Amino acid sequence: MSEGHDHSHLSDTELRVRSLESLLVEKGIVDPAALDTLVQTYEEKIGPQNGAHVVARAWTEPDFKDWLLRDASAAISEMGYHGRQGEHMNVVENTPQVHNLVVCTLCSCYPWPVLGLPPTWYKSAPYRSRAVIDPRGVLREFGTELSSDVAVRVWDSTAELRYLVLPEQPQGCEGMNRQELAALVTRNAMIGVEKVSPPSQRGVV
Amino acid sequence: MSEGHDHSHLSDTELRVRSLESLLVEKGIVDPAALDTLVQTYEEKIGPQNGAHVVARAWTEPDFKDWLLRDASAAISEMGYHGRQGEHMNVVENTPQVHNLVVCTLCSCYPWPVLGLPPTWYKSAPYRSRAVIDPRGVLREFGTELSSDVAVRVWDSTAELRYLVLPEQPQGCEGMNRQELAALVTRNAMIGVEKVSPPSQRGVV
Amino acid sequence: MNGAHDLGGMHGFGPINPEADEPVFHHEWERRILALTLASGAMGRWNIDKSRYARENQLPAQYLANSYYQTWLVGLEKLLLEAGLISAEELASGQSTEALSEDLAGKVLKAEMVAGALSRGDRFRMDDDVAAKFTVGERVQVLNNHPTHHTRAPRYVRGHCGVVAQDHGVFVFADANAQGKKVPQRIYSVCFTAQDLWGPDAVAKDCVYVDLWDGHLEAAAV
Amino acid sequence: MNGAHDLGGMHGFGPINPEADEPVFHHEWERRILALTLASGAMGRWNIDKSRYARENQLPAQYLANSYYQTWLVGLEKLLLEAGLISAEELASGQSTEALSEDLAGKVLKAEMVAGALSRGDRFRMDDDVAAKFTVGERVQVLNNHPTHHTRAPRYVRGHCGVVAQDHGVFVFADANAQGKKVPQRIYSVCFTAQDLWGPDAVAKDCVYVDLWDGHLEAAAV
Repeated sequence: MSEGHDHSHLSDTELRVRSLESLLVEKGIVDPAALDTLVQTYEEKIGPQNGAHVVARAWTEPDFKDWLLRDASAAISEMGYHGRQGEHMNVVENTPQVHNLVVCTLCSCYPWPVLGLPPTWYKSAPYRSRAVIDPRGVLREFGTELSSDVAVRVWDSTAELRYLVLPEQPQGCEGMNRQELAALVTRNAMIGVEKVSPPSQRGVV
Repeated sequence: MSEGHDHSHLSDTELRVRSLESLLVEKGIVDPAALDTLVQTYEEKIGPQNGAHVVARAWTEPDFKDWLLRDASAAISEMGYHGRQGEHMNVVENTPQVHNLVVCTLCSCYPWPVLGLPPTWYKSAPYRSRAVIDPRGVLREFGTELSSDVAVRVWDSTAELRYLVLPEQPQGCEGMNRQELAALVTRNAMIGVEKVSPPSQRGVV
Repeated sequence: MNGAHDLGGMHGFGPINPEADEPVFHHEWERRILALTLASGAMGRWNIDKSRYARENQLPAQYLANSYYQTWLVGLEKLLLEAGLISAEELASGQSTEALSEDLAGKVLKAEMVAGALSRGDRFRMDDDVAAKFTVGERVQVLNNHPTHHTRAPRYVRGHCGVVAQDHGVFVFADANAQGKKVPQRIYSVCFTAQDLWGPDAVAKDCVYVDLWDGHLEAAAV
Repeated sequence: MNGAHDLGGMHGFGPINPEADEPVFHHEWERRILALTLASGAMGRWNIDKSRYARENQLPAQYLANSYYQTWLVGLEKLLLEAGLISAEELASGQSTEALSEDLAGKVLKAEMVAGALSRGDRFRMDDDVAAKFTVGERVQVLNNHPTHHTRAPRYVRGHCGVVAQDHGVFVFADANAQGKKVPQRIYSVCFTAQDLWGPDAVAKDCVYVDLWDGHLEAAAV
């Protein structure tokens, strides 16, 4: 379905959304200012940088990491990230033996407070269908090759628990502070489709 | 997808088929006269009247019925109905205790020599999806109510065996000849979505 | 329902093709439908499972042809109609013919309430004391049910056996919640081996964890 | 493949809506694509299972949006290209750039051969002596495999147990035939109870019979 960017050629979908918005505003069901605030919140404030801070703290504070793995909701909430679509959090840890991957096969559940809104591919039929039956093929498509002695654990978010992958800290991070470490952590690594690249490889990958 | 009947507004599909036909004719892969003969065969010669004759004969000749249920391919072939998409036939008999229903969930397998080409609904997703999980709901949609002491047997044509339902002969057929009986037998009854109506109800139903 | 949304294990959708440097939204209308959906939810006339059912209960060809936010649009229109917040005539014309009741007008999400509402979120955990039917380490089997209503037990695990990896405590049961009934049940994280789900060609050490409710499970026979 | 064609047990497609007094064809192009498909088959470059795979191996949204004969068109174009009978350029232009080999020209189905070819049909039964792995009355289980290639074991019976109702003898194994390999195997009609397939809400006395090959089955554990 093509979407016209030119307002003189609005797609059916654009017209339906405009018409619905004007109806809901006219009826007073929604407040236009609230709509703008909602959009701004997810476009500017809530995104994967939140999750990256959680990961960097876990990498640098063993007690926090223990808490995070034991009671993710409380530990993450303490950092100020909580609420809608992240009310009940679970953190799963990658190790040299275990690689975790998160999917929602039935819709597109995703931990909004720590990762923001999901990317299109996460919500797409190819990812949702393949992640559970062919996780290693999916990982290869993201350039992630696992050795055969690593076990893959796929987490299908079928309930109101939301999953965040705690990636392995890469080599070569000695002496980096939490802020610098957080800058290494990608959204894709926290979904589990990639690993965190060592700082030396940044810009190359 | 709308199909233009007016040649000045050919649909994409029509254009693709025309282009393919002209290519295959030009290359000599197909013979135009053979195409016309194929269409004519399935439009005029091979249809459910064939199956109806098989059913009417089974109703009137007990030995033929035995043969039909034991070796359907041979018995049907003997009546001159055989070949493409009916090479290996099975006939399943409706009784007061058992009602049979035929479907092909994976594509649209259908016994062409005895029933002709399948109707659109038989090839449709609603029928193919529901016949195996909700056969009684499907039957109700065709106006066929079964009492709870009747068992439903659904036959999913997953291999190269093709199924024909031998419907129950209705009441009130005393004194009718094979030709008259055949006229009672509908395509839908031989798929198993309907029963054969008594002659007194014809034109009413 | 065994709908087109139940995608786990399907083949044929092709490569994932992630977009580099993807923006949060691709079109202005996507911003609007996200915001309209979140804001309309403040009316309190539906819950998350009703929303999911409204989105998944489409003709399969349509569901698969829609983009994600197109399905949100379909879902929101349905929810508003079913809740009686708008009429079919209003939806068709885009013009209001009836004012909102005072009661509902008091629930409207205002801009200054957004931050609080989002950071509060919803609460799916329930305080009811529901005894655990299964214990961690126990082998369970997913019931082979095929309800036509909303369910959060995907088809690819039905009838399969797994091991309870974690007991998450008591939550509202999604399958009933979609029908407006608040039923407290425990959620368990159940671990299935990839070979049990997909056959001997799967990698022996790989697993899939699925969160399932009491209502989806029974003790495994073996 | 676990494709959109594997429809058994899906929900959400709506009513069947049979058409009263339906004609054999609704459009002239439907007549043409039927005839083109049957006639092109005479080249002997594919078999029925390759045809089925060519049709079912589409993007699911496309498969479900297509009408039946649109899917035949998609399938025929693919088969002709894969067999090298036409080139992509020829398909795009509709113009021949290379003549047919003499060998193939000798196989063309002529009008006077149609009646004979149709009434002869194909032969899927094989003369090989393959010992029966299962006997009538035996309880069997459908292997829980999920191949990405063509298979005639629908998803809704995989992993389920049934009883062998009939041994149909030796046929070409469809799953291998789609890959160009002629493997003789027995076909059994396997009877599954509706309750085993769909759960306790199904009617106890109802059954579904599915024709399955040796390669789809193993002896049931219990």
